[in-house]
Amino acid sequence: GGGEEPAETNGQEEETLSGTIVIAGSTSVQPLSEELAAVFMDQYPDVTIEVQGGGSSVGVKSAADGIADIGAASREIKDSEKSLGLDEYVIAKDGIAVVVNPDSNIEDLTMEQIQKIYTGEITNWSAVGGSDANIVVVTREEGSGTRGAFIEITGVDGADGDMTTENALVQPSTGAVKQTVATTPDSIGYISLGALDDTVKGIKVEGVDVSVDNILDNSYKISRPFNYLTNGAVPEVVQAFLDFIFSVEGQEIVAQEFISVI
Amino acid sequence: MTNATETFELIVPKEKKFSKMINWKTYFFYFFIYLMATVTILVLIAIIGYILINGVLHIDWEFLTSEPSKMGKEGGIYSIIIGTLYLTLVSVVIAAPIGILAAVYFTEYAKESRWIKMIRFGTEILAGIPSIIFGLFGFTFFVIFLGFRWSILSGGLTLAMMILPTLIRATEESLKTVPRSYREGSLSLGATKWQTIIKVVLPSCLSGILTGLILGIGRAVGETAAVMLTAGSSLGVPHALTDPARTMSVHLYILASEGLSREKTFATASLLIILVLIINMIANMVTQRYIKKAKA
Amino acid sequence: MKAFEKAIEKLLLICAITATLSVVIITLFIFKEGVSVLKDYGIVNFIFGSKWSPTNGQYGILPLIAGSLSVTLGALVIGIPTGLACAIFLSEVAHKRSAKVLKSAVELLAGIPSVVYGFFGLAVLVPGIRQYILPMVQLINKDATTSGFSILAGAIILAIMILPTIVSISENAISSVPIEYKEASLALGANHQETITRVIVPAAKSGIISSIILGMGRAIGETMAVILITGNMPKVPGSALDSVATLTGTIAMEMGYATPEHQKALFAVGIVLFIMIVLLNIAANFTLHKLGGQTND
Amino acid sequence: MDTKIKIRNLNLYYGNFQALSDVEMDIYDNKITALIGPSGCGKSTFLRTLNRMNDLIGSVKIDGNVLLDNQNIYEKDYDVIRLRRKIGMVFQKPNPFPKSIYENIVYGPRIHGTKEKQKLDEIVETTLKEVALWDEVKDRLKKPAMGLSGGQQQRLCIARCLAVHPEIILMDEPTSALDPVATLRIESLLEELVKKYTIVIVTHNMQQAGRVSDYTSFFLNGKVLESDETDIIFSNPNNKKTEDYITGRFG
Amino acid sequence: MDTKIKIRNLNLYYGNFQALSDVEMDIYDNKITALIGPSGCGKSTFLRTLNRMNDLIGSVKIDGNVLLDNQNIYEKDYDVIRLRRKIGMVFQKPNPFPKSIYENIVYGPRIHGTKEKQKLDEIVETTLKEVALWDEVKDRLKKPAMGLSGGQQQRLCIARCLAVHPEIILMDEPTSALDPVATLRIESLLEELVKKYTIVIVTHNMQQAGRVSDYTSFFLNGKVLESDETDIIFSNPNNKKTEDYITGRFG
Ligand SMILES: Nc1ncnc2c1ncn2[C@@H]1O[C@H](COP(=O)(O)OP(=O)(O)OP(=O)(O)O)[C@@H](O)[C@H]1O
Ligand SMILES: Nc1ncnc2c1ncn2[C@@H]1O[C@H](COP(=O)(O)OP(=O)(O)OP(=O)(O)O)[C@@H](O)[C@H]1O
Ligand SMILES: [Mg+2]
Ligand SMILES: [Mg+2]
Repeated sequence: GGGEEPAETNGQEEETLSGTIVIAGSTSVQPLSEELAAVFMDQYPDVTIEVQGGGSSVGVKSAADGIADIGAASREIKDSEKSLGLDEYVIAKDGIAVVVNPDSNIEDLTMEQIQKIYTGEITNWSAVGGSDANIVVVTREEGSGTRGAFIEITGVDGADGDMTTENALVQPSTGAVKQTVATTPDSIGYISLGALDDTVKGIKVEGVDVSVDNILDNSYKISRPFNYLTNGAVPEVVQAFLDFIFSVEGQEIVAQEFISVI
Repeated sequence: MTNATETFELIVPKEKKFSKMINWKTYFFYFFIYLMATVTILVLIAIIGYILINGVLHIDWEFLTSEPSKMGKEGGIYSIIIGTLYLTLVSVVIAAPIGILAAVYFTEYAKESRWIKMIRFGTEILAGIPSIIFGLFGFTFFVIFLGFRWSILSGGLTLAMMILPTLIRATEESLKTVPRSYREGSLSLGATKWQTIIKVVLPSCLSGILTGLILGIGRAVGETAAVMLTAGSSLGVPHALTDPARTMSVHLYILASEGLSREKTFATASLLIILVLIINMIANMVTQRYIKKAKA
Repeated sequence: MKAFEKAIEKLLLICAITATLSVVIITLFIFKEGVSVLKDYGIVNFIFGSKWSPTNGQYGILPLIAGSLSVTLGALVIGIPTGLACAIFLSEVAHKRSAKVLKSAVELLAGIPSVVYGFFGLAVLVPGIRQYILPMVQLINKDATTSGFSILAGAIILAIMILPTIVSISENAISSVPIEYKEASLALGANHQETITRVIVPAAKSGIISSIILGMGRAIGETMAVILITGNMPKVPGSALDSVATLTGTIAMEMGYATPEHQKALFAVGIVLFIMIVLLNIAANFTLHKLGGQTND
Repeated sequence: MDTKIKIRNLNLYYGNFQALSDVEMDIYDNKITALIGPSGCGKSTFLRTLNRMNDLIGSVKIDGNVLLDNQNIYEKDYDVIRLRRKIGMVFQKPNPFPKSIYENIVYGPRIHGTKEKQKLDEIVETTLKEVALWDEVKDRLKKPAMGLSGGQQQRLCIARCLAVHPEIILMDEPTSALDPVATLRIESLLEELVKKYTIVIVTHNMQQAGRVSDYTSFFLNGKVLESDETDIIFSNPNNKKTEDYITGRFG
Repeated sequence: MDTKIKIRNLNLYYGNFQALSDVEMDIYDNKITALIGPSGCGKSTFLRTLNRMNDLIGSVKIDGNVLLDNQNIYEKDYDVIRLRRKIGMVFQKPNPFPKSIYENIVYGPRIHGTKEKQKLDEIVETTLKEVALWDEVKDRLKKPAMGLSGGQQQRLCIARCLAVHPEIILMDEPTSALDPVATLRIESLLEELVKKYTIVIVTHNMQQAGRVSDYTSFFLNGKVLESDETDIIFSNPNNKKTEDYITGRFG
């Protein structure tokens, strides 16, 4: 990390900064939290940051219950959770790439096509210009932040709620979706932009490539927030960590794999 | 049945036919048995072979001694090995005395009353509860209700509950193999019941108990769902009972399901299998010695 | 002295009660979390509702029950004959030395963490079903399709996982059939195979059945392996090649991301699972008691 | 008087331990031969060589000849299954199968191919009558055999053995687990059976040997020390050790 | 001649089954009392009431009096541990602990508080000499007791029992698992021991009872049919059944 210079300045100003921060929650946010924590702990050797997984709702619950200082969630906070009175910080954004099996000849889909595929209206690739083969739809589990964002933006989340077809395979993580799509012919799925690699084929949505720039300029539509949640007044050390995240340096770390919020 | 030679002649031709008929059944029977035994062995070789072939080469000193970074995508699994050891140790230290003493109670003291039947039934139920339920329970009870947070303590207590039935059962079985004559011999010399248990019964079934312990360790090492919900999945090296830890099984699950790094996944899986192999070998050795001793 | 002995006995009793106490506390806590959903949603709706869609507030776990049962049943169909054959092989057919090797090999299967099985199933079995099994099935039923994530995949992996339970307990039961029975049968001129199928196995049936019941418990309760290979599709399946979601898999998968209401529903699923296991145990005890009463005495 | 079985020069080893040395004996048709001797002298081992039950034990090595109707049963292609049909065996502890009384008796005939219900019923009735058990159990043929008393179980085991039409019956201390009354019943049954079958019986009870047997062989340390008509052995043994044993000086 | 134990009106039930009915007996100081009778008649059960070993079995119910030195051992606060020190027991199958020869013998004394090495060594030597085992094992005291032969193991068990200084020794068929030579050694050992101890012995072997015992009691179906000096019982029994049993008519 390039924390050499700030480390010295900060070190002079706040030599006394010490304590333990527990972050818990979404596993999607976990790698980023760990990265941020590593750099922060380099700067303040007396600070320990424990990063826990568990899932978004564990993040919400543990922040509310005070088990964790910071709860991490990779989805919007639900109305039912808003009542808990937690403070929300969007620390990063994550693009969601629509991916198909590498052998597929599909290059581009419209939002409407994606919606119809995921609601089960379109079940054959020939309807969207592909070969005559049944579509294998792969989605994330109920409650997943990625799924929540995806269905909302693509309109799968209709008037009657989540309309995802019953015939979708459900996989419990980004990696599992990626692996499934990579090895299953005629499949389609969606994964975090950070996880996109050449084992699967990322396609254009409405003619726009999925990339950080296209998300920043809002031409690529499918993305979701990474939230940090705190409960009431926070200890000095937690505040310092939050400040660090929203500093230029912190957001540089964010930008390595995700999308900066400033 | 009048004369031997007569019957002799009568039976021979008949029997030839039967034995032909019976032979077909018999051949099929043995064919099926051998086939299934072979299939089982092949499956075992396939699973272990597949994982070891893909993973063993990625295990090196570096991998074993460096700490993981980026969720385990890079670096080694040092802190995870430590976490696994810690958690297993804690769960065994909690469960072993309780399990062994409970088994002693069941075999040596309990009379067949309705109460004892209920307590026994409880133990059986505990053995059948799926690990995910232990996870749910550990999470709500130890982590949240008792405020132990994600920690080796929460995980260890949860795992201890999980391996308790295994320990009780194994100890009970080995206690039952202690001949009654040892107990009678001791009691007839004026020893009390407890003296008899401590000085004669337990020492002569020590290796049976040890086998049970090792089985319990195996179960603790292999558990994923319950550990993830109670000990957490933090990557740091744990220093205290109140620190969270990630075990190898949890790490493997995260690596496999997040698809972080194929190499590290296979390497971790291989290491886990090797560990289990070693545990099994120790258990076998102990049992062998036990059998030898029992025979002597 | 007497007081000391009494105190020791009390201490041991406390240890013995711990296990039961654990069950009580577990029950209490799982119920405390989950029972409100059962009450609000209605037990009948919950258990017989055919749509599991928690984000839409639909908590019907019929598809999950169907999923768990079908995978378990499949595992038993594959695992029982295989396990029993192995047990007979070990105790009656194999030479002592090879039996020892095979036995520790099977026990090794028990020691392998379930995640490893899931991982293996994901990497080998799922594609295998798609590539080799599907074409075979299509010879009979042209319309058959599968992604490979299926009941079949789950059943095979679970069958392998319950094999050690079935083999080792059945083997014990078979080996402990008194040698007198075997001798009596052979002395009557029965051959080895007849002796096994007509005398030894029937005499060991209570042990064999308890091994099956334990295996069944393990199959229903298995979580991590199943998540990775059954496709987790909460839909009542039509064939062995369909994907299903299981009770345990759904809990493990959705727990992390669930909203509070959803989380309670998952605890309620846990209650159902718990009750299923307890019923299974009671049924097991009952059957064994009945069988035991017949064979002994 | 015909010799049914001729044993010549028989040696048997359990691994390195020689359990039988140079045993020679004749077993006569339609007679009761008793084998006596102290515990561990090899009586059971010897008995089990006659129907090759020792084949079951891996470490056993046997040499010598056992001629049944002048054919060596240890010949290479000898049909062991047929041998065991011809030579029935009754064990020390009654060992009925955990099945019904009826099933216990028809087990052998079924194995050997008898299927017709009527025939099986007939076999059950005849054999149970032969062992004088019919009246006691005829109303509970379908009940578990384990529910019978020890003496009844032993008679059932004898009936089970008769059901496959053996020519010879081997009995290894068949009354040692029974009470006096049951013992006497079995003894009088033996007297009936010997009219049709050849019987070899191992016993610890000198008086029993004296009462029921026609011939007696005395075993010691794997050797046959003396073998003769029972009256002679008991009244006028050749060997001092036989006398000591019979008079209870040891054993 | 003193009476060491007086048994009066003793009844014992295993659950609903009455195993002993109205047993009355006197056991005399420094004499050997033999208990004989057919299998299952209650000899072992009776023997085990004398040191309250039956307490271990849950379903047992006992009434009646067993007076040891005129004190009822079934009294409420009677100290069972002391009772069992006073009344040693030797079992049918030799049952040394899976420990060394030395450890086997010092087990009792240690339990009862003797700690000094020197004293323990002394006990080992005296008791082993008493059972005539010292010369055979003095060089291998630290070796496992399981390595001894059956007869040696049985003598070790007797030594182990002597090491806690009992007054009475109960023996339940102590030679039935032994070969003739070992049996004779134990029998001659009994003759030595009876000079210092009171001995009660169960045996199946009539001749053994005749040879070693001073008094004999004949059990049948849980009752004492006859009890008298051994010579009288053997030469001139009162009861027809006793005679039948002794002459081997049954059992
Ligand atoms: N399977 C075996 N392996 C090794 N040795 C054996 C085996 N069976 C018996 N022996 C030994 O062979 C000898 C003869 O045993 P056997 O059972 O024939 O004696 P027995 O005369 O029938 O005695 P008992 O009257 O106690 O039944 C004994 O020394 C015994 O220990
Ligand atoms: N624990 C028990 N529970 C129930 N019944 C028992 C128990 N122990 C013995 N019996 C019964 O009590 C009766 C007397 O048994 P006991 O062992 O005293 O006979 P024994 O004379 O010693 O016979 P043996 O000569 O065979 O040793 C028998 O009918 C036996 O079945
Ligand atoms: Mg024998
Ligand atoms: Mg007895």
